[in-house]
Amino acid sequence: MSPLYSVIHRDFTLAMRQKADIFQPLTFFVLVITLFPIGVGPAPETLQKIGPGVIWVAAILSALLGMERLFRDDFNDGVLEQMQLSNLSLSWIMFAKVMTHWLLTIVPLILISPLLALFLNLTMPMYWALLATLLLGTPILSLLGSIAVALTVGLQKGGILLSLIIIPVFIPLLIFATSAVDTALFGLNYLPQLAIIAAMLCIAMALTPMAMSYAIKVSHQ
Amino acid sequence: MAFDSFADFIAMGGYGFFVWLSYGVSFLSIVLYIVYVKRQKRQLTQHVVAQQAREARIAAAKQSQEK
Amino acid sequence: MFVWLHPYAKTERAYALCNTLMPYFLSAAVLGLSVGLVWGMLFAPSDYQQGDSFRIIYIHVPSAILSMGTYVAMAIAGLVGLVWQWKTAYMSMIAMAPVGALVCFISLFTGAAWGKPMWGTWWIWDARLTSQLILLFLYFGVMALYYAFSDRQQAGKAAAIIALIGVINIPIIHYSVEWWNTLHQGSTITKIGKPSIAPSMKWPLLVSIAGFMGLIGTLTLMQLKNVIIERELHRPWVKQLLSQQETK
Amino acid sequence: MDVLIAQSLTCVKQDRVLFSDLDIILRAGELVHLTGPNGAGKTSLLRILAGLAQPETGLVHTNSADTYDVPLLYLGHKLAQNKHLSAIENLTYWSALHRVNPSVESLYHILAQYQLVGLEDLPTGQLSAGQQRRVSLARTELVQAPLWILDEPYTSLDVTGVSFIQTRVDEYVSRGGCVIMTSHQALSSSHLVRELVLEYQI
Repeated sequence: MSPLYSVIHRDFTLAMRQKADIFQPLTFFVLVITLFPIGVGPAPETLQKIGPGVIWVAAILSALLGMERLFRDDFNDGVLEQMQLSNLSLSWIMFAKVMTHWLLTIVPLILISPLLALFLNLTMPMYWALLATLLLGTPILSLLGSIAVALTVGLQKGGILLSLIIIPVFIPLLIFATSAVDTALFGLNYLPQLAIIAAMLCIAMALTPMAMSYAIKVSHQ
Repeated sequence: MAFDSFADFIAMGGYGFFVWLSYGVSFLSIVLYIVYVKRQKRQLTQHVVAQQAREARIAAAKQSQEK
Repeated sequence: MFVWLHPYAKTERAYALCNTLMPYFLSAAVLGLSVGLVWGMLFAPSDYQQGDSFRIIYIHVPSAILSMGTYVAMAIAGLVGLVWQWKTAYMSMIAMAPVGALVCFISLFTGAAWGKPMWGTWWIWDARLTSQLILLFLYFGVMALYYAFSDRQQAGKAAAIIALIGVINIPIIHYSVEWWNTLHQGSTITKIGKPSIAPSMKWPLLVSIAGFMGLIGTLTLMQLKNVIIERELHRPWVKQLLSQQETK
Repeated sequence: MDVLIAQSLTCVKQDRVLFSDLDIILRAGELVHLTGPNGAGKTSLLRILAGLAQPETGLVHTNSADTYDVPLLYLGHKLAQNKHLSAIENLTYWSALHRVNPSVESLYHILAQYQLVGLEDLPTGQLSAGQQRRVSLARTELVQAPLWILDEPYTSLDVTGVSFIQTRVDEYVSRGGCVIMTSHQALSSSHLVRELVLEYQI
């Protein structure tokens, strides 16, 4: 069995045995979005205007919520130590773990997004734009967020600290993603925004695995 | 000199409140920060002095025991 | 190349260096700020559009520019710490963080106080103010992470990583916020201090920027001395130094 | 043959110097017992030797000959097994990380040696502390390593368990392996035990 495959296989098995870890962020995501029509009123135009922003903010929050446990169990029971000592590069293991986590916790959010688009009265072109930004943008959330997770994994009060240190970094992503959806509302070309998000994704993919493995080593000091 | 009188200078062409508020708050926050740093330093010093006093007491207690 | 710096990786030497450098920074701060601010407040002509309210520029712009500059300097210190494993680099990094946050706060406050007469409201999601606010959060993040660790060496490394991520993001944040701002508000709002500035206004500004640099240097050195003492509390030289100061 | 050379190690934790200028050379066929009071830095030293932690100063050099799978095997306080996965799953995963692929039959066989018959496919969370420790120690059978670093391997093992592990260690040392371990009990080994004492420093 190839080592990386076994990392992915193990995380899938574990997730299947603890389904709450998948469903809790998902439920949270839907709940937060349900709060907005109740909070700001059900006028369709208002909802359409705030819709993209609301969905993206909720996605960021629930991604952070789900990510907090990404390395915690492995840290506490010592599996991370053994990963560090294995003859596999720690960056690759981390990258595989984060991508598996993305598949398991974020992809369900993307799958449920048609429903939310309906809730928030998004038009069809807006929905396609939203889908594209979510597909390209949420891996960035996972990759960057996991650096912060790796740094705070050894701390008792990691949860809020994690959000505090990483949310400011997500702001450019939020700007480009929501503006792509807004542009789609007017039937304009939103490829530039998507291209920028894709560029950010490429940079994140290139740099974060290294930073993650260094962060894990710092946490293990 | 851009102002004719001291009152003019204070009034800042009608914007006096905002200008002096900015300058005042900036100055105040810098001063407060310096006070904070000085206090931090004093606390550290007191910590060290207390520690040394403690060590001296332990040494004295040991000596009187030996006698 | 950096061999001559190596002795300062020792904390005692670094502390002595702080004391040596302090007077220079302090005099730069006092001289620069008093000349720059008096010049700006008293002698610079008033703006034909904004009247005398533009005089806030002499604190707002230096603090805005230098709060970003301080963040970059902080990240460089963090990088030096990560690469060469210097304790003192982490110490100077974390000494810069509260000073940078303070300067960032000043720029935000003066921005708001300038905005009130200009825009009629204290807060507006202007591009510069927004990115300044995000910068303040980045500072808070670095400090929060640093002080969450009980082992200072670990804390330094972790905070350095976050500072580096932040510094890579600062330009992205800056330009994306600027773009976002034009997208949502068009050009209805005049950006403060943006168009070319008359030399009679510019020179005092440059002098007060230099003064602010001195001020930031002074405050950082003061904080750094405390950070060094706190880290090395158990070392004999610190004990001796502090008990001497106490008896004085 | 030197398996591991450590030069002038200094470790500082929470601004307390645990040890300074420590030189250690571990040779093949040697059993080293690391002792010292609580808080002397035994675990920190083992983690530094394993390469999990960086010393304040000093260097650790491991001699990784090509005939081995890994330069060293480290079993720490933490058992490194997920409690939702079975012993077999945990060991398979761990082996894959170290690029060895034992067959499932061989894993059953090894676990039987460690008196874990019938517990192989239960989630390890349902096993007792001693049984979990045995699963963790069964890793020593899976990879070829010139050095074992064992941190309190006897914790929560019963008497038979302790003597079984001791025979395993003895066999390994006779085959030319090197073991450095901590334990609160004296080691009753057929080999000469080198004692390495860490003093508690204030």
